[in-house]
Amino acid sequence: MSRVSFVRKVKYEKELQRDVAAEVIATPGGEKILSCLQCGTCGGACPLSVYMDHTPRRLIGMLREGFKQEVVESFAIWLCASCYECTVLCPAGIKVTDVMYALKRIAIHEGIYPRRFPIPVLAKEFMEMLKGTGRNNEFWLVLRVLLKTAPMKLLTSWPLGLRLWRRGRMCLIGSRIPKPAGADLRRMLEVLEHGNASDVKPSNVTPSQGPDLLPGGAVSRVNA
Amino acid sequence: MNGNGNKSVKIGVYVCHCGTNIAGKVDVKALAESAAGLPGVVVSREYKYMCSDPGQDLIVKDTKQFGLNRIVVASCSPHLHELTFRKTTANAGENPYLFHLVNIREHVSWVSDDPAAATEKAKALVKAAVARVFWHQELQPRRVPVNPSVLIVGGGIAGIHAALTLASAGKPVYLVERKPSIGGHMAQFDKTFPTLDCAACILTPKMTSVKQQPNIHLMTLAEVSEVSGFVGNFKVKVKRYPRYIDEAKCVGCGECIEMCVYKEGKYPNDFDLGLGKRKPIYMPFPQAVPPVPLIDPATCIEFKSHKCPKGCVEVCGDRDAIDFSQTVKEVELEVGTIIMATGFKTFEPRRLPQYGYGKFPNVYTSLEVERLVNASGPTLGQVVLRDGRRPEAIGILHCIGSRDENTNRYCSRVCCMYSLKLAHLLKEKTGAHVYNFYIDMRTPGKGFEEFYKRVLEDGVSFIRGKVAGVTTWAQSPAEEGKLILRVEDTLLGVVRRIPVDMVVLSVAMEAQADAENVRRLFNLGCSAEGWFLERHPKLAPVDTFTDGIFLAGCCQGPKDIPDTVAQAGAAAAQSMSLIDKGYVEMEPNTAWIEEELCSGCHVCVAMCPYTAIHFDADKKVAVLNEALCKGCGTCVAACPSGAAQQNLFRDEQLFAEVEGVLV
Amino acid sequence: MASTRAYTYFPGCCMHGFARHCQDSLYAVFEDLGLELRVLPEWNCCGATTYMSVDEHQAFALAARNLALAEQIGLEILAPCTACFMILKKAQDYLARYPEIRAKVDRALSAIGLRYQGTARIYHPLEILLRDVGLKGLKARVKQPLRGLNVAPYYGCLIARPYALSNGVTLEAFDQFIPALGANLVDFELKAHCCGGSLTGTIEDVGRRLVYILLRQAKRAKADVMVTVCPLCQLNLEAHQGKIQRQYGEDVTIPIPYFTQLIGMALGLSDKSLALEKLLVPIRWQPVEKGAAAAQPATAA
Amino acid sequence: MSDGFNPLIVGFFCNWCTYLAADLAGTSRMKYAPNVRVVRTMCSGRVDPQMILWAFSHGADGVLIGGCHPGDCHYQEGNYKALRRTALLRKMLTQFGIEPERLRLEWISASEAERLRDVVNEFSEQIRGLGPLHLRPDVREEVVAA
Ligand SMILES: Cc1cc2nc3c(=O)[nH]c(=O)nc-3n(C[C@H](O)[C@H](O)[C@H](O)COP(=O)(O)OP(=O)(O)OC[C@H]3O[C@@H](n4cnc5c(N)ncnc54)[C@H](O)[C@@H]3O)c2cc1C
Ligand SMILES: Cc1cc2nc3c(=O)[nH]c(=O)nc-3n(C[C@H](O)[C@H](O)[C@H](O)COP(=O)(O)OP(=O)(O)OC[C@H]3O[C@@H](n4cnc5c(N)ncnc54)[C@H](O)[C@@H]3O)c2cc1C
Ligand code: SF4
Ligand code: SF4
Ligand code: SF4
Ligand code: SF4
Ligand code: SF4
Ligand code: SF4
Ligand code: SF4
Ligand code: SF4
Repeated sequence: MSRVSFVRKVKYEKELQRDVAAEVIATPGGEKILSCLQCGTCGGACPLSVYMDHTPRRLIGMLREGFKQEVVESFAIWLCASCYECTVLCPAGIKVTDVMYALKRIAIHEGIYPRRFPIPVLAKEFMEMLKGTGRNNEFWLVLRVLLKTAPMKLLTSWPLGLRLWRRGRMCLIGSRIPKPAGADLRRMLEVLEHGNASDVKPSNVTPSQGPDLLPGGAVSRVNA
Repeated sequence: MNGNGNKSVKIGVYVCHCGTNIAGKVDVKALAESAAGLPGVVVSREYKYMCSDPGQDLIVKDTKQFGLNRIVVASCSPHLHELTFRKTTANAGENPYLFHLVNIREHVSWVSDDPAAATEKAKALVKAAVARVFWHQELQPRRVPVNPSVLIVGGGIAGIHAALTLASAGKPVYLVERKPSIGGHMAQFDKTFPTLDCAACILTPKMTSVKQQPNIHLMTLAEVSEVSGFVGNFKVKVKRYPRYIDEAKCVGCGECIEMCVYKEGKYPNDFDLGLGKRKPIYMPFPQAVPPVPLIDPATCIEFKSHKCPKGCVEVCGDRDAIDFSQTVKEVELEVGTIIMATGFKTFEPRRLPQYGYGKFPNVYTSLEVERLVNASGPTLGQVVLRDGRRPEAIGILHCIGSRDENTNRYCSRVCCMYSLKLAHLLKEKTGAHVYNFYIDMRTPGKGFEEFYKRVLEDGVSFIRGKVAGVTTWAQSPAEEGKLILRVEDTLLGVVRRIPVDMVVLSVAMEAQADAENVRRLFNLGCSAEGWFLERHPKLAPVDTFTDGIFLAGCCQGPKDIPDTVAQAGAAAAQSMSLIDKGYVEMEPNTAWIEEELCSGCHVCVAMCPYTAIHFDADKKVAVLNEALCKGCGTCVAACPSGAAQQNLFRDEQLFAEVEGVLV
Repeated sequence: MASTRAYTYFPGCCMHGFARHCQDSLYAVFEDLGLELRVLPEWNCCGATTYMSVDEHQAFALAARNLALAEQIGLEILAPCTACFMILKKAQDYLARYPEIRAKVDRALSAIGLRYQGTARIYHPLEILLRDVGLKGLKARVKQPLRGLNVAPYYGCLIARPYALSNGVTLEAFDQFIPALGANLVDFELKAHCCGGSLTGTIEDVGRRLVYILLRQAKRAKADVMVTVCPLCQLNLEAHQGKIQRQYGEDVTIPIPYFTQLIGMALGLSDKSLALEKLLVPIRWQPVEKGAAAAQPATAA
Repeated sequence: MSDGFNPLIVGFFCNWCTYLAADLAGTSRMKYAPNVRVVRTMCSGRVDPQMILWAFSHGADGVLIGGCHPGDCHYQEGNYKALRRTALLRKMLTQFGIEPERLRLEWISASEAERLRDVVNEFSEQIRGLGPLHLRPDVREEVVAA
C-alpha cells in the first residue's frame, strides 16, 4: 500500500514579510511591481522559465504579498540569464530583469543561496578580481570559482581550457589596467561601498542555506 | 466707481463643503470667516452642498433679506456649475452676471496634500473673487437662432442611428461618409455578440432607410474640409471625391462590373481587408448604400492608358451612368449642430513583431476573421487558411495592443466579448479545438456573462495568460509545421507550448489615424490616446467643449454596438433639444471699443482672428462688430490705450483678481 | 573611403582574452575599410552582467568610469561585445533617469577626478559598418563573394533588447549584411533567443540545453555557419558542441565565426589576419569559380 | 532652501485647455504644489503684458501662462500672440531687474493633467530656487506705470 504524505499548503499572514516588496520597489527598475497584472507574459517569454521553480510572474506575485522566504530561496533567480526578454515584453512596463537582479542582491546580502552554488561565488570572485586588476581574466576566475564550488569539475573542464589555450585564446597573465588607474578604480568603488554600508538594513530573515543544490542538481529539471 | 454705477455693492459669499470633497481638506469655516471680513461682503456662509436646492435657496433668501447685489460661490469648476449658480442669482432677482464662481475643489482640495496650504490658497482665491465681482456689471446674453440642419460625420452604426433618429423627427440631416458606402465596421461582421444575431440582418434595413429617408442627404466618398461659425450657425465645406459613376443615373444593376475587361477580381478588396479580390469597377460589398459601384482610377485601364475597350460603358448604354470626367467637388453647408461619429480603427499588429503578423500567413487579426466567418465574405463563410488548410487547432489571443504600456494602456472593452464570439463561431464552423488566452475576462453587460458560460460549455479552452510570442520553432514532431504559442498558464502554474494552425489576434480599438486633424478641424478636445473628449465623463458624455458639437460611438472611446447606438440616440436628442428650443444664448463676453479712448493706432484690427474689428477712416477709430466677436480678448490685450475692453474680463476685473490672489 | 573615420574602441575583457580572434578580425576589417579604432586608454571591465548581482551602484560606476573617460576623447564608442555594449547603454539610460544613482556615481567619480556628462554615443561595430560603410559600400568592396554559403545570423539577447536597438536599427536591417557579402541569408527564427550565456559555466545542463536548441535549429535551417556579433555568444556556441553531441546524440557541429571574420573573408583578407585558425570549429569553405560552393563543416577538433 | 520661502505664482490659464487640464488633475486627484493661483481667461491671447507686470508689482514671485498647443487655439491663434508678447516682455523684465525665468509660458492641452502637475511643481521649485522677488520701490512705480 502506498503511503500518502500531506504537505501543508496554507500560508498565514503572520508568516509574511511585506517589507521585502518595498525594498525591491526602492531599487531602479523595480518601481512598478505593484502594477503587475500577473499576465504571465514574462513567464511565457523567459527561455529559462521551464526550468524554474517559480516563474518571474510568481516571484513578483509572491514578492508583493511578502513571501520573502520563498522568493529569496528560489532557484529561479539564479537561472535568470539576464536576457531581458521579459523586460521588453512586460505590458506593465516592469523591468523584470532588474527585479531579478535585486533579488539576487538581497539573497547574496543575506547569505541565502544553495551551498556551494557557483553563481553567487562567481559574482563575488568577479568583484574581487575587478578590484584587483580592473579587468577580468576568465582563466583565473573560472579556476577560483571551481575551487570554491566544485573542485571535481576541474577534471571535466580542462579539455576545453586546453583547446582554447592551444589556439592562443587563453592567457594566464591577465590584462590589467595601469597601476595608477587601478588605484583610482579601487578608490571609486570604495567610495560607493562606504556610501552603501550605512544603507544596508539588518536582515530579518534567518540566514538559511537553502536546499543543497550542487550545480548538477538541476539535471532532473532539464530533461523536461 | 464700480460696475454698479453708484449703488453700494453688497456681496454674499458661499463656501461649499461638497460633502467631504472640499471640507475634508479646506477649513471651510475659517474660509467663510475670512471672507466675511472682506470689503463689501455682507454675508458669508458655508454649507454642505451649495448646488442642492436648500443650498441655492440660501442664496435666494439672503439676497432678498440683505439686498445682495453680488454673489460669490466657492465650490467646484465653473465648467460644472457656473450655469447653475447664474440661474440661482437670476432666481434671486439679480442679473446672473453679477455672480462669480471660485474653483476650490478641482483646483484646491483635490490637488493639495496639506490642509493648511489648501485653506490658504482657497482664501486667496475667494479674496480675488470678491475683489473681482465688485467690478461686475449687468449683462444680457446674446441670443442667436439655431439652424435646424444637422451635420453627421461618419456613417457607421453610430452615424446611421443618429441620422435616422433626427430625420424621423423632421430635421434635415447631412450624413458625410468617407468610404464609398455607409455601414462602418458593423457591416463587416457576420454575427454580433452576445445574441449572435446576424449583423447584416439588423444593419441592412437601417442602411436602406438612410437611402430612403427624404430628410437625409447622404454624401459618400466625402470629407469635411473646413468648419467655421459657431453653435447654431456652422458653415461647413465638404469635399466630394469622384465615384466616376453618377449616383443619380445608376440603377445599381452591376452589369458594368460583369462586363469590365477584367474577367476576375485582381486587386485586394478594402472591405475584405485584402482577403478578397475586386475589379477596377466594383461594389464595395453587396449590401452597400448607396448601391452604386465605383471605379478606382489607380487600377482602371481607361485612367491609365485611355485605351480600354470600356465594356462597362457599353453595357451601361442609355443609362449613361459612367462618367470618367468627374472631379473633386466642394460643397458648402449651413448647419446648426454637428454630430461626430467617425468611429475607430483596429490596432496594427505589426507593431508587436513577436506575434508574427505579416510574417506567418496563418496569423490573422480578429477583423480579418470576421470576414472569414462571414457568409458573404471572401470565402463565403468557409474558414480556410491562407495556405488552403482547414485549421484543427486555433488560438485566440486577447488584449493585443490593449492594456500594454508598450502600445495602449486602456482596455478596449469589446475584444473579450468578440473573442468569445469568434471562439464560438470558429468552433462551430471548423470543429477545431479553440484556445482563448486572456489576462482577465471582461464580460460586464447584459447577457454577456451568460454568453461566456455558453462558450465555456462549447469546450473552448480558456487559458489565463498572455501569450508571449508566436513561433514556428518546433521542439517535437507534433509541433512541426504548426504555429507554436508559448504561454504561462497562470492559473495552473505551468509554462505551456501549444501548437495551433491558426492564430487570431484580438486587436485593440484605436482612435482613427486622422483623429488629430479632424479634432483640429472641429476644434475638439482629445484624450492622450486620441479619443474625442466628452464634456464630462459621467454627466455630459455626448457633449463636447465646443457648443453644438456632439459625440456618438467609438470616436469617443471603445464601446460595443448597444452602447454606440444608445450614445447616438443621446447625441441626436441633445442636438434636437437645441434645434427645438430655436435659439442659443451666447456668453456675453464680447469686446467693445470706447471711442473716446481709441487713439486710432490700428493694432487691434490685425489682432482679431474673426475680422470683427474694422477701422472707421472718417472717425479715425476702430469699430467692433459684436456679432462677429467671439470673446477671445486678444484685441483687449493688444490695445495700448485701454480703449478695447471685454465683458466679464475687463481690465478692472482681472487686475482686481490678480491683486486678490496675491495675499 | 576617402577620409579615415576614427572611433574609441572599448574592447572589454573578453576581446583581450578568449576572444582574441574576434579582435584580430575586427581590426583587420576596420583597417581594410579605412576605419580607425583607438583603444580607450585605461579602460576597466564594464562589470558584465555579474556585477549587478552584487552591487548596483558600483556596477553603474564601473560603466560610468569608462564613459567619462571616453567623453574626454569625444569620439563615438565602439563596443564589440554585446554585453559591454548593452551595459554601457543601460548605465547611460539609468544615470539619466535616476538622479539618486547619478548622484552616487558622480560622487564616486569626482573622488578620482572624473566627470560624467552623459554625452557619450555608444555603438556596436555592426551598426557602424551599416551606417558608415553601408550595404552598398560593403558590397562594392567584396572581393571574394561567399557564394553558396548558408549563413544563419545569431544576435543573442543583448543587442536585440531595450537599450541596444534604441539606436533605431532592427535585426532585419542587420541581417542584410549577409546577402551583401554574397552569402545566403538563412531565415533563423531564434536569432535573438538566449544562448544561456554564463549558465554553461554555472548551471551547465540548462546552459548546454539552450545552446543545443540553437545549434539544432540552425542545422535544421540548413545553415553552414552561424555568425555571431558577440564574443560571449561566440564562445558559448562553439565550445560545447562536443559535449552536446554526446549528450543528445545528434550532430550539432557548425562553425561559429564572429561577424568580422565572415566580412573579412568576403573582403578577401587573409585567413591569418582574420585569425580563422583560432576558431574551435573551423570554417571549411573554398571559393569556387562557378556553381554553388557548399561549406564543408568540420567536426569538432 | 531659502528659509521656508513659499513662492506666490499667478497662473493665467486659458479656459479651453490649461484650465481644463487643471480640472482634470483635480478629478484625477493628482497632488501638486499649492503655489500657483489661477486666474481664468478665455484665451492666453487675453493676457497682456501690463497684467503680468501688475502681478509682479503686487507680490507675485512668478507668472505662469498656460495656453493651447500651437495649432490648437480655440480662437485660432491667440496662443501665438501670447508667445510673441511674452518673448518681448521677457526682455523688458531684465531691465526692471526681474529675472526673465520668472515668467513662463507653457502649452498644456485639456488632457495633459500630468504635464500640468509637472509644470506647476517644477516651476514652483524653480521660483523657490530664485528666491522672493524684491522690486526696488522706484522700479515698482515704473512697473505699475508701464
Ligand atoms: C473585430 C471586432 C468585432 C466586433 N464585434 C462586435 C459585436 O459582435 N457586437 C458588438 O456590439 N460590437 C462589436 N464590435 C464593436 C463595434 O465594431 C463598434 O461598437 C461599432 O462598430 C462602433 O460604430 P461606430 O459607428 O462608432 O464606428 P465605425 O463602425 O468605425 O464607423 C465609423 C464610420 O465613420 C467613417 N469615418 C471615419 N472618419 C471619417 C471622416 N473623417 N469623415 C467621414 N467619415 C469618416 C468611417 O469610414 C466609418 O464608416 C466589434 C469590434 C471589432 C473590432
Ligand atoms: C455600490 C454601488 C456603487 C456604485 N458606484 C458607482 C460609481 O462609482 N460610478 C458609477 O458610474 N456608477 C456606480 N454605480 C452604478 C450607479 O449606481 C448606477 O449606474 C446609477 O445609479 C443608475 O441610475 P438610474 O437612474 O438608472 O437608477 P437608480 O439610481 O436606481 O434610480 C431609479 C429611481 O427610480 C425610482 N423608482 C423605481 N421604481 C419606481 C416606480 N415604479 N415608480 C416611481 N419611481 C420608481 C427609485 O426610487 C429611484 O429613485 C454603483 C452602484 C452600486 C450598487
Ligand atoms: S509580464 Fe509584467 S505584468 Fe505580466 S506577469 Fe510578468 S511582470 Fe507581471
Ligand atoms: S531576463 Fe531572466 S527572467 Fe527575464 S526572460 Fe531572461 S532569463 Fe527569464
Ligand atoms: S453604372 Fe450602369 S451598368 Fe453599372 S450598375 Fe450603374 S446602371 Fe448598372
Ligand atoms: S474602363 Fe475598362 S478597366 Fe475601367 S472599369 Fe471600365 S472596363 Fe474596367
Ligand atoms: S476587453 Fe478583454 S481582450 Fe479587450 S483589452 Fe479588455 S481585457 Fe483585453
Ligand atoms: S459582476 Fe461586477 S464585480 Fe463581478 S466581474 Fe462583473 S463587474 Fe466585476
Ligand atoms: S475679443 Fe477676440 S474675437 Fe472679439 S473682437 Fe477682440 S480679437 Fe476679435
Ligand atoms: S488697439 Fe486700441 S487704440 Fe488702437 S485702434 Fe484698436 S481700440 Fe483703438
